[in-house]
Amino acid sequence: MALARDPIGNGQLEHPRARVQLDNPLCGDRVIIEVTWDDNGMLTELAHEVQGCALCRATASLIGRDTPGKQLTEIAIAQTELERLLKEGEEPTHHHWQGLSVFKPVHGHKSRYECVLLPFKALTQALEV
Amino acid sequence: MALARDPIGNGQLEHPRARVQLDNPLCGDRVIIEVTWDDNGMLTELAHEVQGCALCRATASLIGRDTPGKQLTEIAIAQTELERLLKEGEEPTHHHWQGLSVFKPVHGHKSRYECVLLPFKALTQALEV
Amino acid sequence: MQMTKPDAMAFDPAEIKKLFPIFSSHPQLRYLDNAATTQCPAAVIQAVDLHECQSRANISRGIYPLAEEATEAYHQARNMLAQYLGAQDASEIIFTSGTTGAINLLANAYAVDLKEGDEILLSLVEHHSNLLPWQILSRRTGVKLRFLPLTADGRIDMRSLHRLVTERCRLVAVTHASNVTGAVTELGPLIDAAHSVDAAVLLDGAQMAQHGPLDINALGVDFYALSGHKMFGPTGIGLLWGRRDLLEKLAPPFGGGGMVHRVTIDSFEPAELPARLEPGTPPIAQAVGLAAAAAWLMELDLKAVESHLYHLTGRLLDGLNNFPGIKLIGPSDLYQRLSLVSLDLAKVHPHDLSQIFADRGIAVRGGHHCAEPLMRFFGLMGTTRVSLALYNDETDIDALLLAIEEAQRILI
Amino acid sequence: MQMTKPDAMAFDPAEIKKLFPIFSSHPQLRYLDNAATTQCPAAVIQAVDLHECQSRANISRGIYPLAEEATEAYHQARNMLAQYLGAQDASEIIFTSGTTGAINLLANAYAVDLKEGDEILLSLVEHHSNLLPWQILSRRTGVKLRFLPLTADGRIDMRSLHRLVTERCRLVAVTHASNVTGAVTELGPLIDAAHSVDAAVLLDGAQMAQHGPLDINALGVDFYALSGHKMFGPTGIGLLWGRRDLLEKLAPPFGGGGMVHRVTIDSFEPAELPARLEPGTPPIAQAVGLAAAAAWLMELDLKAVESHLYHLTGRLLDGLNNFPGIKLIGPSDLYQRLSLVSLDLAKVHPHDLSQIFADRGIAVRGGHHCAEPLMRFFGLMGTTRVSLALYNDETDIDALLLAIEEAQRILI
Ligand SMILES: Cc1ncc(COP(=O)(O)O)c(C=O)c1O
Ligand SMILES: Cc1ncc(COP(=O)(O)O)c(C=O)c1O
Repeated sequence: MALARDPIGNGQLEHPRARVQLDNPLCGDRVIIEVTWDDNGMLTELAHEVQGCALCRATASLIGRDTPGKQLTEIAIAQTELERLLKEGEEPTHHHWQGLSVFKPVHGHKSRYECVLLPFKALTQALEV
Repeated sequence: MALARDPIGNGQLEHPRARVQLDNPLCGDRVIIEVTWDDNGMLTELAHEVQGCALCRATASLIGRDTPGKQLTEIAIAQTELERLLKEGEEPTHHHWQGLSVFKPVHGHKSRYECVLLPFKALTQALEV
Repeated sequence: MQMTKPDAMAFDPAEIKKLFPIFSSHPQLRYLDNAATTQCPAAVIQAVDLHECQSRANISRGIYPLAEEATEAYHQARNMLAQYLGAQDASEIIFTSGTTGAINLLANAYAVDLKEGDEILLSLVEHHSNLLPWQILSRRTGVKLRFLPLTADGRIDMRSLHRLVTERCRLVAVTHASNVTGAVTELGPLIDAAHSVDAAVLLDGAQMAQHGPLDINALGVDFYALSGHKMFGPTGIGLLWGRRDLLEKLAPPFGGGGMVHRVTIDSFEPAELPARLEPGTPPIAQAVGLAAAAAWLMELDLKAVESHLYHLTGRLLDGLNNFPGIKLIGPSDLYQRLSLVSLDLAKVHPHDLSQIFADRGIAVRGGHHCAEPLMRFFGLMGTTRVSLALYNDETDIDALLLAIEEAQRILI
Repeated sequence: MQMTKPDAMAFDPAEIKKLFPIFSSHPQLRYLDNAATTQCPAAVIQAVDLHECQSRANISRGIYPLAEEATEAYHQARNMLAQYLGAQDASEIIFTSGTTGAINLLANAYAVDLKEGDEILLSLVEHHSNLLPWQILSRRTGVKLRFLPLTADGRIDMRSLHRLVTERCRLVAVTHASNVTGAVTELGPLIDAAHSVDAAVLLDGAQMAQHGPLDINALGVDFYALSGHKMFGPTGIGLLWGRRDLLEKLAPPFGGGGMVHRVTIDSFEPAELPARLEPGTPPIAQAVGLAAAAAWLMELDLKAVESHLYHLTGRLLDGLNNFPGIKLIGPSDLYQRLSLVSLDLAKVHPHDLSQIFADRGIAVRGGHHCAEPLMRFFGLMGTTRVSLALYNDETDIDALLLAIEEAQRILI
């Protein structure tokens, strides 16, 4: 809830290297991710705008907090970890992504998975990883 | 069965005053009725060609036997009597049409009503009564 | 077989509820999503069962007793629905897969007749099912779509009617009652305007159908669409009703078995109504189920049901009006709306609110309700919709109001 | 949950028959009209019941547990049908109202792409449901229909294949097995010829579907259509399977709720497969029932069922060959045909023969079987069709043969 209430990384970038807008067709929620990375494959800056529910805002916020400074390859891992957490209820194992476990209570609520995943999908789509 | 086996009135007229072809969409059966009447409203000549089941052939045969010489108004009555016989099982009351009661066993077999009625429908359509 | 009707005072939702197996399986369920799907009484489930166990066969072409029984059952189902709609002529009832299927059938049939420049008039309140088929038609034929605007409280605004119903208008297709605002459409002026230019009127009756039998001729419309699953019947079935003279003019847009007089490899000669518009094996058992639902509804004391629903809706509206930050969507007059209420709770996403409800056993729906143009009109992402049916009671309303209180504590 | 499979010798139609409630209601019934509709096992009827009693809700948009359950049930039904067809990707399964619905869906989707002069290749054996939708398409777009001829015994004649599959051919749409001749279509050359000019291949699987799971990729076709009610499932449901890349190219021909990403009053952006081709509330409970039918079929020892049906079909053919004046329609080789036999009894109208059967509790079908061009090919008004399913036994065949003897006595 705290993540959702005080969004981290909300806003826009001046010169994003990539920008992706993604919609959740089921509820009409919308996420815009703007992101920049350097030539060593490190995510340097990220901003998001979310029209969505608390879960969606919380993921965006977590992304805003935890992804800058990470390698793009690690971010791809995060999405896999998150999907496994939601679908199988398995805690994240990668040390960078322990924070994802805040979403554990969503496991079993199938209709909400997409809410949590949407910002991550937008991000990995932007990064093309 | 006898009516169906030895069709009465099968064939074509040389100068029909009206000709109607009618199909039963359910089974593809086809009836052609050719008919002539005089200015006093009496049916003078009738011929039929039937591609159809025994019931259909039987009605055509009965028509071939019983309608020549009758007034057109009486023929309209016959169709009503026949429909009532099939649907309600009520014996024909009009003295000209006692012969229709051969179709009594069809009462209750809804899918066959159309087989019996088809030649009559073609006839009344030809006579426009 | 007419049951003795209980009088209005004696109407007891608890007794009604017992007729619905879902509430035996889920005794704690507070089902307030009846605009999406109503639940199914045992009488309907059993009618389908019985048909499948005792009378199952394909229809129309078999002459053995079982096929005659099945044909007769399908035929009687059509008669029952004709009675429910108040249609004199049962062959005006075309069974479809649902409201969406019915509207697509009509749109595709119309596509043959309409020309570029012809117009179809819709409204901004329409469900996607009464919008997208016309968009597709428009793309195909060049027909122009026009839209009736809405009043601030979400009713169709009739003031621009005479500007929008032009000489080129061929069809006015609007909802009988909205699945978001609950507003019941004012038909008189609409029908008069349409008929004055020889345009036909289609009503989307998806939401209205569950409220009891209609008098379709008194309504004065030309086409009517509804879904079984929204009137206590099975999924997979619905119908299009149309005035015979209009239906007869439609070229069958879909083809298949059972709808023809004669077929060659080049062309076919369609059969009479209703067969010509029902290609293929129809949803036979579902038609039997829908007829059972219609029969079940007609046995009820619908006056009592209506006052029960007004009472609950009033209690709900009163309760909601007590909350700060809640915006109600739709007409404020209780008697201009169905027993469904959409609300927007400031700063709370409809999904988060719905989740709080769900955690408390309350089933409501949050989102755009397949009416995105309407959401845009209200400047909302979505709403939370509470929709009632005859088995709901005061405790459902009170539990919902309590949950909103909790939601405001948790979420804001 | 895999049942222990009885071995081929132990296959017992009497035991199977007990699973079908219709035979408890009608113990004397000899049901030999399985090509029109198969009967429904209790497992299927109960699966639909259970869904309606325990999990009924609209799908995809609700977030309360009941809606999640219903969504999951629908989703699992799709998975089960994917498994039945051998499709790796369940979103290639588009639920429709039946085979007819599936073919009309495809024809209307194709209508957007095809141009005058393009060609569609059918055959003379097709059911009206795989003919009329293409005639309507042809009228709409100017696409030309061509027809594969038949061999004297009613199989599709492949000798003119290379003449008929031209560069302009966009689709070859033929039946997987005929509902009149029982002939199973030889696919190899057909698919090779079609693919050599980049034409897609649609199989009408209405008759084949009841004979057990398929390996759709091994078949090598591009689209497949089937009906629930002909594979022991409910009415009101069927499906169109298509290869993902082809389905993705189809513009949704029908519109409605649940199939879009975004909607404005002017246009919509369709959602992903399968939703984009399933507008409106789908036949949810019927999909659950169809999945139960597929699961039930997959539990059977289908090798044993097959030899049982070959045995009965052989007995039937042998018996019929003993009668003077009976002409059998279809391939003489038992292994090129399904367990259905059409016959023409000289001087006897199929309806009269069917009536004699009906009077003796035997259900068969007489008529043109919605295949008028085929009837014209054979120069017949209609045939009498005997179609078997796994619950039939030798006594059914023998009773039928006896009835023919009586018919010849009575009718000729
Ligand atoms: C070969 C064939 N194709 C198509 C159909 C149409 O199936 P349905 O009526 O279930 O849509 C049938 C059965 O009627 C059939 O036998
Ligand atoms: C007003 C309205 N129209 C049309 C529909 C579509 O009905 P169905 O999905 O049953 O085809 C619905 C419900 O979803 C509705 O509420």
